[in-house]
Amino acid sequence: MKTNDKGVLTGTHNLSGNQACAEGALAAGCRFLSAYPIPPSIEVIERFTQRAKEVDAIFIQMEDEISVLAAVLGASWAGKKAMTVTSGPGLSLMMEHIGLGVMLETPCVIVNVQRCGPSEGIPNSPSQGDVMQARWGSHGDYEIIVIYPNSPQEMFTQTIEAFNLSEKYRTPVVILSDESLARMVEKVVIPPANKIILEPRKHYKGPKNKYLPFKYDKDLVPPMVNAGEGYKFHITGLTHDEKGYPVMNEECQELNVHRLVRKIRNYVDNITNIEEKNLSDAEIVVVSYGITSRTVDKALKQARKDGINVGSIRLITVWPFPDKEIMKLSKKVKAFIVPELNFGQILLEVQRCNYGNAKIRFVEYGHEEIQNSDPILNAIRSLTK
Amino acid sequence: MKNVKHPMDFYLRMDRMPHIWCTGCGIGLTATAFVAAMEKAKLDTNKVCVVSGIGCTGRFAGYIKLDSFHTTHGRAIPFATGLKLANPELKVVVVSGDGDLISIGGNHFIHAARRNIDMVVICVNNFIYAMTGGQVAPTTPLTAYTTTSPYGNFEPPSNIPQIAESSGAVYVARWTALHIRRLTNSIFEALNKPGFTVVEVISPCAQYYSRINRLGDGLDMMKFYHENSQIKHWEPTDNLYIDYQKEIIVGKFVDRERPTYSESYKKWLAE
Amino acid sequence: MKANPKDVRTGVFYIDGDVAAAEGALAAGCKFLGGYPITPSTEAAEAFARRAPQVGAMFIQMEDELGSIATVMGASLSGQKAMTITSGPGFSLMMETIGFGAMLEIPFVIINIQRSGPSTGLPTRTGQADMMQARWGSHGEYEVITLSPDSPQESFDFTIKAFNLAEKYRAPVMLMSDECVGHMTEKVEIPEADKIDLEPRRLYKGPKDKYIPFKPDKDLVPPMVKAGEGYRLYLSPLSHDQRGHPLLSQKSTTRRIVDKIRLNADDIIETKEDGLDDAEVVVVSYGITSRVAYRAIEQARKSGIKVGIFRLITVWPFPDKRITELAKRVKGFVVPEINYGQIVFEVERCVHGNANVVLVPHGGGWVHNPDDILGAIKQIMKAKKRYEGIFEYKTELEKLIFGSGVQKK
Amino acid sequence: MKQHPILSALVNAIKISGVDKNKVCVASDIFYSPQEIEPLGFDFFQTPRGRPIPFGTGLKLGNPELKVVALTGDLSTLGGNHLVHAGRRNMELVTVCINNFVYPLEPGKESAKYMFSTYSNFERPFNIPHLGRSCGAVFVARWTALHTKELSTSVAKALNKPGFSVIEVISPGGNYFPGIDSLDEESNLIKYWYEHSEIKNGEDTMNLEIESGKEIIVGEFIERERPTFIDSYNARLSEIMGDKFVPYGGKSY
Repeated sequence: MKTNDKGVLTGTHNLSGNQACAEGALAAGCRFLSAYPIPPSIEVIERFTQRAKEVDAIFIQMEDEISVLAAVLGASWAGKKAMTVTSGPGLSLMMEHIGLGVMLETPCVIVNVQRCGPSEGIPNSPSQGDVMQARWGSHGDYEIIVIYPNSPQEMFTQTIEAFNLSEKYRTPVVILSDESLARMVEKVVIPPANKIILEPRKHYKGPKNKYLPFKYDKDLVPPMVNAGEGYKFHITGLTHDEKGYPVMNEECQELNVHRLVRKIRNYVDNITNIEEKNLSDAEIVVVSYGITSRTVDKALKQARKDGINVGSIRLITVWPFPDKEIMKLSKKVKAFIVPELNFGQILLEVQRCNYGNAKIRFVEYGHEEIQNSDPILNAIRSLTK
Repeated sequence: MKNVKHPMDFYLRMDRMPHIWCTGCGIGLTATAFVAAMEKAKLDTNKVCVVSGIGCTGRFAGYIKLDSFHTTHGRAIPFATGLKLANPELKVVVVSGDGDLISIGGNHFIHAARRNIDMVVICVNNFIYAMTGGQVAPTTPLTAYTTTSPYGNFEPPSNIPQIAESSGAVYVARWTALHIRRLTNSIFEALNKPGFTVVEVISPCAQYYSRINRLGDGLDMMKFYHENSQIKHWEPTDNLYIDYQKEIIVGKFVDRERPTYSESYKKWLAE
Repeated sequence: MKANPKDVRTGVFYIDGDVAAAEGALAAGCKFLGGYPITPSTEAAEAFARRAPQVGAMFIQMEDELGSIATVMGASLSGQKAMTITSGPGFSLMMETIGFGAMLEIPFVIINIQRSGPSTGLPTRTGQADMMQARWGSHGEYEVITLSPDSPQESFDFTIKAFNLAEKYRAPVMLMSDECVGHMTEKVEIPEADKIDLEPRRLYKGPKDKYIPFKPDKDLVPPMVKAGEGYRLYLSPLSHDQRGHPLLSQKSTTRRIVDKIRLNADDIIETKEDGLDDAEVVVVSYGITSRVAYRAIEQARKSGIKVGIFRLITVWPFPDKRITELAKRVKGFVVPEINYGQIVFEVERCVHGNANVVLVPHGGGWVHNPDDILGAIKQIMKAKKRYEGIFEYKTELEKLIFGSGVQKK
Repeated sequence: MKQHPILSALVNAIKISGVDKNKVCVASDIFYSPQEIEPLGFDFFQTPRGRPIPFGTGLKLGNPELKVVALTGDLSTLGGNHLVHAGRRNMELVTVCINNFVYPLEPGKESAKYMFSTYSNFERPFNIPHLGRSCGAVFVARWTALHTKELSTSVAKALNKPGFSVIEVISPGGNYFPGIDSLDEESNLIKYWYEHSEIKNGEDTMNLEIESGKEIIVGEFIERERPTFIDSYNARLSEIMGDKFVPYGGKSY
């Protein structure tokens, strides 16, 4: 399925990460944005609303982030591709409805432009403190897909990818960004509409009266219909059977959670998207994601100059975590270096998948020194001594 | 007898019967009135969505054979807002309880009213949180006993029509569960009126409210409410507070015109 | 400091876990509960509401969980021991303000009677799927302490412990109970007041004008004052320096908020070990699941397998060191949880590949079948090689529903 | 440095009302710099967005001797529900709702202001005094930020009045946020509203809608008596439990 041209601003532009995100959404066919203004995510809303008229998209500013995500879920069930954009405090308020989105298997995209936390923290400075929250923040057991681009260009492409994944697996997808990526202006190439591949909504084909909202296919993902098409379906946040009716027993709960978890876990290999750089001869591997990875590249160049065999893995999809890749690597490399803009979150995952094989160094960045590649270099050097 | 069809079957999910509501509960009657109103309104049933929150009334959506959504606690209205804005053809009806709409959902209630989003809100008010076992609600009348007000409630109750009116609803009515015909009529009017319309239904909670306060079974309470209700159309909403086991003023209090959200949004886009 | 006899309902009672938790809170001197009804936690709020006026405590039922947690913050700052009681969905709503509490180092307790999720799930059935949420649920960097009781008696004891930890470390403390414990009625012994030790609030003693809100003592925890005593408090949830003034760096306060838990972890962590000295297999469990595990362990011991249990009383902070030690000398770990894998990841992390890790998952709604845990134990015994990653044991229930059709991760 | 009009009004009010400065707690979801606050001599808490009222409720119930002021900007959005229910309970709070027509923390872009204004050009604004009245506030007033004298007297009255009071302050722009240098433009805005306001004490709150191009009505609209939350709590419980009941003092026992 191709996008309709209206949304696609084909050409080369200088866009900030936030603007690129809005463009990506429009190109992906997103026509419903609900949000509550919170820095540093404003520019997405601005860009979207400026373009809203041309593509007759809808923007509504709700009274708080709770209702924001509720409205997005509603819009998605009404057949629109919907998304919201927020920052840490907003994401915390959305947690309950991320759970509902998972339970109702509603495709939608949540963009979280991270800022320093906890609580109000430092509103206008970058952070990577919400990485674990994005995965574990809502109550109950579920799996979710989290994407973390590292440039405006990638923000554009990955936003489209996020919509595709959310439609394919019928799950909310979180795009993590951060203040500096959001405000960074770079060249963004937007291809013509016919070059952009979109995942169509997995729409039910069979006869109307046979439709069961949660009767899943082999890939554990049930097909979907939209409100107002005359299927007269019922869906509930309670544990439900394939009719969508609440069923209060252990078996049904097992079935639900099992499927919600497995429909992602079974396809980790298809979902995982990582960027590997000269791993062939690497003895030291830097595992990074998002904005920090840009600093890593600088450090790697320098280290290679010094004749140290370093490589890097960049997580474009942070969740589900690429366990296998890290495990494989841990067997052949000397050490991992994990630079993060927080006090150690993905570090824990790397430790988990390392199986005690390689050394692990954590490089803790404060938002002030994010440009500075020396901490990584020093870590590399100290490991070669 | 098996293959005899009840006229309401078309609107109900008969495969889910029996429903969970206790005998003598007013929610069933509300459903009856709603279905009757639907028949009268002759709307395209494919285009009508019912959204409910959590609680006894929250189960309403589950028994109505339309596109029906059972959402999280208090968030029925924003969910419905999303449905309505994304697909303006839909007719969205929110049916939920007092705790769900006025307590945790209060913010969404007043804001949807302020925006005048085109939806019908049917609020079944049984003065208590019934699903969780009878806790005090913002609508519990003074001195009434509940499990979390074991010494009698001392918080003045909310006046739902007044909140609705002062935050901008275009249609506000209140009936008790036994005023079936008038209730049906009100829901019918609400369905046909563009904008944010509110219908409050005073319903007995036979399980908790009446048991704790010793008010007899559901039917006694329903009769009591019906007999002690006084129809005063256009009564100023200030006077609509409900005292414990006292007279209840019912009727149609507000019916006014305001541009709906979608209308003003379109107008703004056109500029 | 001892408990106030007025607050303690000494005696032997036959009550459920919720009520026991409420009694525990009152015994700990909790004078404020801001709540909102949610199954299955309501019994606790009801019990508190009944007892509150007798001990001069205040119960207020707010309009939503956002409100109830916010009132707790205020009440705690005005000098009362304060808590709130909720379950999964309410817990999710509280996340933003939990971060706020952590940032301003407000001592408060949240009792979370877990139920099956996600979303509304099974309101009246048990679950253990909020464990990771408790640790990571709010945005930004912070640390929490969680306790996990497996009986009404423990609900009582741990609630008191929770308040003590909250006052000692000025951090959010969560009692991660669950529906089973909450609705399980058992004998609960409430001791005399003078048998109950309470941690007094760290009140600032020095001269008024010298007071610096976030100037830590040696253990990294700053003393605090009550509102309305003329200290001219200025508290802001923005990243701040010791005076509480906004500071565009996380290095000072935010770092300390994390460190004060991480560096004091050894004092905080409490675990229960049983039959580990000769164990070849260790069952790591917490909350209600450990009671089921004991049954499986009995059976395993009968059949001659050397099994021990490692019970997490404080799930967070996680006892990394101890698990790593154990991993060096045992064949493997069995982790039964009423979820599809949360704490098991922590175990896997601390094992460093020295032993096998088997997860016994459970979607929720009810507790494990001991046979599954037993099966998992045997699984480890007969395992020839080291597994790649976590081995997810296929429970009877899973087989029943899915057959062997669905492949594993 | 220039003191924000609302802060100075607050300080004057505390002087006039004669309440003990040390017992005044301000819960605010608006950022004020410590340099602004610390000289003023009361306790200041910045709460999560929209939560000053429940936070203040906690302070008040934790220690009823406190005089709690809930200073809020986002009230008409995030915290609307708390207003309604605090009013219903008649919780003893002074709620000063700063209505700046925008989210001041957002960058001072015109477009942004335009778009994100709570009262964005096609949405009907909340009539906050009317909402306050109908949810049960015992004292309701509205002033612009330049009505310093009137504002102070109103806040003073509210401080001495037991019960829930709502005072709306029209103060466009966002000068109390660091990094926004729109001072002139925005003091002009305030002046504009000041000049286009007419004082009508006791006006029916129904007629207080804010419409662009119309005069804005200010004044004190409601002043009535209702038992406060703590009063009715004590009354009810002593009625039931008799002399066994110790009236709630909130003292740390």
